[in-house]
Amino acid sequence: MKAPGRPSIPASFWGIPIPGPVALASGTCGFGIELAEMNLLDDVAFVFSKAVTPEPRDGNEPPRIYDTGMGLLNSIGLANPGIEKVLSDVLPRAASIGRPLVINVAGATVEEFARTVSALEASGVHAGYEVNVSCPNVEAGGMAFGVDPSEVGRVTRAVRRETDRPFAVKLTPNGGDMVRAAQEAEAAGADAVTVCNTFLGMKIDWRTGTPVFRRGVAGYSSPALLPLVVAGVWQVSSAVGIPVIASGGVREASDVLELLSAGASLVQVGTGVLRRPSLPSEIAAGLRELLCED
Amino acid sequence: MKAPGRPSIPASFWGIPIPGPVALASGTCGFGIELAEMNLLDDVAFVFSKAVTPEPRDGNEPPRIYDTGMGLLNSIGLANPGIEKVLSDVLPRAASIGRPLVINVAGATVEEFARTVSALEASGVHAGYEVNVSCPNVEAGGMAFGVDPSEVGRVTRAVRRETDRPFAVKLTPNGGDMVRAAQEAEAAGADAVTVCNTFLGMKIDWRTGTPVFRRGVAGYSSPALLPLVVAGVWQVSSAVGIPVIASGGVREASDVLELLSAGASLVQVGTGVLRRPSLPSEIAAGLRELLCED
Amino acid sequence: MNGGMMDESALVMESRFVDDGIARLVLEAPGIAAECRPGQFAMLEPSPGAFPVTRRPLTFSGCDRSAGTVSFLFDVVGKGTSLLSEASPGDRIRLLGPLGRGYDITPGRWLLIAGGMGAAGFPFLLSRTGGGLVLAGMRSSRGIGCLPAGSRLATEDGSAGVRGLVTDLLVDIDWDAFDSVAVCGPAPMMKAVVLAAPRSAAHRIQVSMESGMGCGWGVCGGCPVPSSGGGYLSCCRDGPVFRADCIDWERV
Amino acid sequence: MNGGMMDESALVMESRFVDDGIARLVLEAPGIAAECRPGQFAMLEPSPGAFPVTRRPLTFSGCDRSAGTVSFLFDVVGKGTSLLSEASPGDRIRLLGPLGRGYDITPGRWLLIAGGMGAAGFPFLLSRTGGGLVLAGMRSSRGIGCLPAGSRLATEDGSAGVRGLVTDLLVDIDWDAFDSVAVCGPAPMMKAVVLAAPRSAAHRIQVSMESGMGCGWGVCGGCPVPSSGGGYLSCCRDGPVFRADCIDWERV
Ligand SMILES: Cc1cc2nc3c(=O)[nH]c(=O)nc-3n(C[C@H](O)[C@H](O)[C@H](O)COP(=O)(O)OP(=O)(O)OC[C@H]3O[C@@H](n4cnc5c(N)ncnc54)[C@H](O)[C@@H]3O)c2cc1C
Ligand SMILES: Cc1cc2nc3c(=O)[nH]c(=O)nc-3n(C[C@H](O)[C@H](O)[C@H](O)COP(=O)(O)OP(=O)(O)OC[C@H]3O[C@@H](n4cnc5c(N)ncnc54)[C@H](O)[C@@H]3O)c2cc1C
Ligand SMILES: Cc1cc2nc3c(=O)[nH]c(=O)nc-3n(C[C@H](O)[C@H](O)[C@H](O)COP(=O)(O)O)c2cc1C
Ligand SMILES: Cc1cc2nc3c(=O)[nH]c(=O)nc-3n(C[C@H](O)[C@H](O)[C@H](O)COP(=O)(O)O)c2cc1C
Ligand code: FES
Ligand code: FES
Repeated sequence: MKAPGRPSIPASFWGIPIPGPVALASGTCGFGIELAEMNLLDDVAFVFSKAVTPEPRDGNEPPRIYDTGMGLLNSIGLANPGIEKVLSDVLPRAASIGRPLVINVAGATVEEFARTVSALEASGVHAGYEVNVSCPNVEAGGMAFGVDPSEVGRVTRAVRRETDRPFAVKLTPNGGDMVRAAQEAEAAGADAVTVCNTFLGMKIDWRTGTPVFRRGVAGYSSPALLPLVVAGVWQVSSAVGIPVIASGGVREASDVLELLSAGASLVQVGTGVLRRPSLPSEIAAGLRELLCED
Repeated sequence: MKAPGRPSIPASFWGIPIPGPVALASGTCGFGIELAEMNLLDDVAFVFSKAVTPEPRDGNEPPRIYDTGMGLLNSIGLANPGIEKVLSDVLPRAASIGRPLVINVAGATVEEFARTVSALEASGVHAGYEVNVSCPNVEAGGMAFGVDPSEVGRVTRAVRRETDRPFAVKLTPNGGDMVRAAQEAEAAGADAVTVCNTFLGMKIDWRTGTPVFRRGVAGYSSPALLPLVVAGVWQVSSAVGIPVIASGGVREASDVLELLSAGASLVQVGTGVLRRPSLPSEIAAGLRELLCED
Repeated sequence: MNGGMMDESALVMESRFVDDGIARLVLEAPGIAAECRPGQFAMLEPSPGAFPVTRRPLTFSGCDRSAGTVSFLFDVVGKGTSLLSEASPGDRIRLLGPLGRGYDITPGRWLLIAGGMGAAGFPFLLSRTGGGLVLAGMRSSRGIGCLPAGSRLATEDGSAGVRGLVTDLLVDIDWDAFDSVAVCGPAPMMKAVVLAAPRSAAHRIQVSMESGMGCGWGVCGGCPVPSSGGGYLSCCRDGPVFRADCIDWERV
Repeated sequence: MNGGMMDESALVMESRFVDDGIARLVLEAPGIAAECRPGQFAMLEPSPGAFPVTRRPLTFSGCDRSAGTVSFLFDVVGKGTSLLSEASPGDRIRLLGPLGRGYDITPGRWLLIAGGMGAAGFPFLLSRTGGGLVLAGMRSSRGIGCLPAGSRLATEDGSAGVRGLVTDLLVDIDWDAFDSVAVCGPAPMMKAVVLAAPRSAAHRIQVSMESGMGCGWGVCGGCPVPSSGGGYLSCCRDGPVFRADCIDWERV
């Protein structure tokens, strides 16, 4: 969509006016309700919700979080109340957050992705979807789809059939060819791709010889991964015509400008918001300063 | 080879007795000559040389190095004097380093890999090879092989035909399935796999909108990547019977123990040695301390 | 629950080691001091730099509303607590709070049972309950200076109080003499206490649970506590203080 | 070339800002002080922590063998130099050196030409050549306190010396009056000086080149300098000081 080059601050995304390029990443802001209560959504372009699956999921056994000091490992496992409760309890409350909401959806089969989206169509609260074919923390589904470009195409087509709302496909950096996956998503009708979900990481307690997490591997996020995400956004944005949403490693305004330079049309912040709920506003201030002095 | 679990310190590798599990990674120690002059090889198990290609290579245009503050981007581009000069000038000097030398070889075609190894067989100085199908910094060859498991198999078979010395195949984490690549390497006769080369990363100067490096992407290394390497070693060592050599993110003794726990039989240090030439000895002291107190 | 949370850039008023590896921090955070209740906690940012990437949860150990200060008492166990212990008066530390549900403070007689650093929050709790009997189990005499005066003590090495575990102190306890029981410490210790208590007391016992925390304000899903109703409760949002019978102790 | 390098844990003797954004460090490193020569450099570790991941190269600005100290003068431009400038006396900084080839110090009259912080190494050089004429080009008067006394000066903003570039000072120079010429500064400035010099002087000009450095001791291949013979020379091993006619200025 956007050629890499000097960054310009987008005024809209998917036709919706936005106050700046920063969006909240899935799984690190709930449905935006907590931040809305704190009046911290002013500088947020879009809210990407926690993943929703057809049935309620308890999520993985504890522990689910480990901060190595240099990055965060998480093994949440798509804990969520399921479509029914989301429709009856969560979305009505999210209706008042005042920012466009994108629902992140996941499933164990192509049919489950389609069913989730189809059921959520009953709500008028959200602006679109983010199709999560890249969750590293569940056995079936999740990343298994993302690493196979043709599976990405199948899921995308199935979702496209269910909705006219715009949706993004969230890619995985964990094996497989992210550029080809993005091209498949585009060909199958996606309105954007998100580059990318967390990286497969692992922490082992050498004194016992056992991994900290029950599933062994977990999803890893860190500001030190930014160069990997910049490379991914650059490669994908050079290969597709749909907008690229950057996700990963953002900590400050210059990171956002670098990702826009790499070809992103929107930039998500995740782990950084867990630590600083006011990060989007801090970044907005930083952007004003950098673009002014420049 | 080794089941993941409580780490034990290996006493030998490829049948060669070693003082500990720490080896020097390719491209960050030359041929060990500088460190030998400083008497800093005492605690080094193996020296993995800078990559050698059939013809001399000037390497990439500057800049070649960028420290983001959280990690190192390099775009060296296999700069090396070529087989002929390596045989005539370098290896005779490396003969006296007193530690087993493994020559890292690269090529643009399967034939070039075979030709390099075949030519180097003339020397008796080195103990084996590391086949670099994973260099992110050259257009032809390098990583192009590594991302395709069947190409990894082809290169491995071609090298196997040329030598009876042991060799490792060095895998890439940049797309493709590292576990399948390792299995292909094993089936084709490799004596070990190295997990893994640098990650594809990129730095863009947003003020100009242009990448710092001419080739755009570069190879990225950082201690913050350790969890990714631990996950890779764990997955690969669970899937193959040959030894796994860990490479990436090691900074201190506990990192080495974690990688041994993940199933590694040898652990390389690269970027850390650029900064601290005495790192192997510092780690050896750290290992003694940790294993004692434990 | 966390709608009223604030993110204050708190001034360090006092920072010192009170015992080997135990640090005390007093921070000026008037907004949080005005709102926080015993059993609630704050997320402290160990460094203004990039690393570590998450904050660290600490229980309020004390709160002086008129001075606008809150205090924390903590074991230095890793990178985050080590950085926090290195703060100097005059530095600033980002403080997110108050977070979670604290103790349900009802009138009557209180029994407080601590394991190790679990006693950190008791001074604040006692200031609101108007007192109570404190039982504490420690590994050694390290940290006994942090216990409220008059605490009954058991140490594993016998260096102070009786030799044994805190559960050994429970044998003399008449549970019916207390209207509320607060328990805070390592999970196995809390489990042992709850199992040692008569079934009839379970609904009067409040336990303060621990869990690794990614956010502390309810959005990351990182802090599950096994629920007696099946599935998980959220430690940071539904807790950290729970009624003992809400927890599935089998899965703790 | 770097076989004699040492990695010393150097004590910070002095650390201060000598001008806006210009820091001076004096480090006690007796081994390195005993060996280093003008034009050589050291790699300084900005922090004992994990980040940044590489050291930073700085030219020796001075060396006191009897005191066992070396000094550095540097612009604070990024993370690494900023951390170095924050060191306090009593801290320790890891110092790898001496590295590279310094100036070929032959007897006779010396002309020293600096651009900006390129003058950092001149005090040390002058102490070994027994003096010389110094020409310096600066952006403004910031940093002129770092120049050797008696330097002829050009500033871009005209705030000190003549208004203009250092090359403007060259018009009066009789190149044949000097046996050796040392040039140090940003690459475009050095290129302009070399191009302005008569061809006959080229072999008498020594230039001190800069390059990003991964190691500083010859193993990473990260510091290429375009060679007039084709291909690249290594800045840290073959340089950083080169004869001007060894460099391919077209590719600089
Ligand atoms: C609500 C709440 C209140 C608390 N209040 C107090 C208090 O008042 N005083 C006090 O001393 N402590 C308190 N704690 C505990 C305190 O938060 C931790 O000790 C602190 O976060 C450790 O951080 P660190 O960076 O120093 O250690 P880290 O480096 O993060 O880890 C310390 C140790 O814990 C291990 N570890 C860390 N995370 C995990 C995990 N997920 N699974 C397994 N092992 C892990 C590490 O391996 C290491 O051994 C509280 C915790 C909670 C949840
Ligand atoms: C042999 C030698 C001797 C030196 N001696 C001195 C001296 O005596 N005094 C002195 O002031 N300086 C000297 N320098 C320069 C000094 O090493 C650098 O200024 C320093 O390394 C910058 O580190 P930093 O972490 O502060 O900046 P960084 O954060 O690393 O970068 C500072 C700036 O440079 C840019 N940059 C960094 N690397 C690259 C790259 N590869 N390509 C493009 N841009 C890049 C960054 O974008 C940033 O704007 C010397 C350099 C060499 C090679
Ligand atoms: C605790 C946690 C939970 C997450 N949950 C989800 C999720 O449910 N769905 C999803 O697509 N991504 C999820 N992610 C990934 C983030 O949305 C984001 O893509 C990733 O963390 C990289 O961005 P960051 O570096 O800014 O955190 C989660 C990340 C974290 C840290
Ligand atoms: C400057 C530099 C040059 C490298 N050159 C090579 C090389 O020639 N061949 C190779 O297989 N790997 C090369 N690598 C990769 C390292 O051998 C190592 O696998 C990688 O850096 C990860 O380890 P580390 O985190 O300890 O640095 C290079 C790495 C760096 C930083
Ligand atoms: S710590 Fe994030 S939800 Fe509780
Ligand atoms: S800086 Fe590493 S070779 Fe010169």
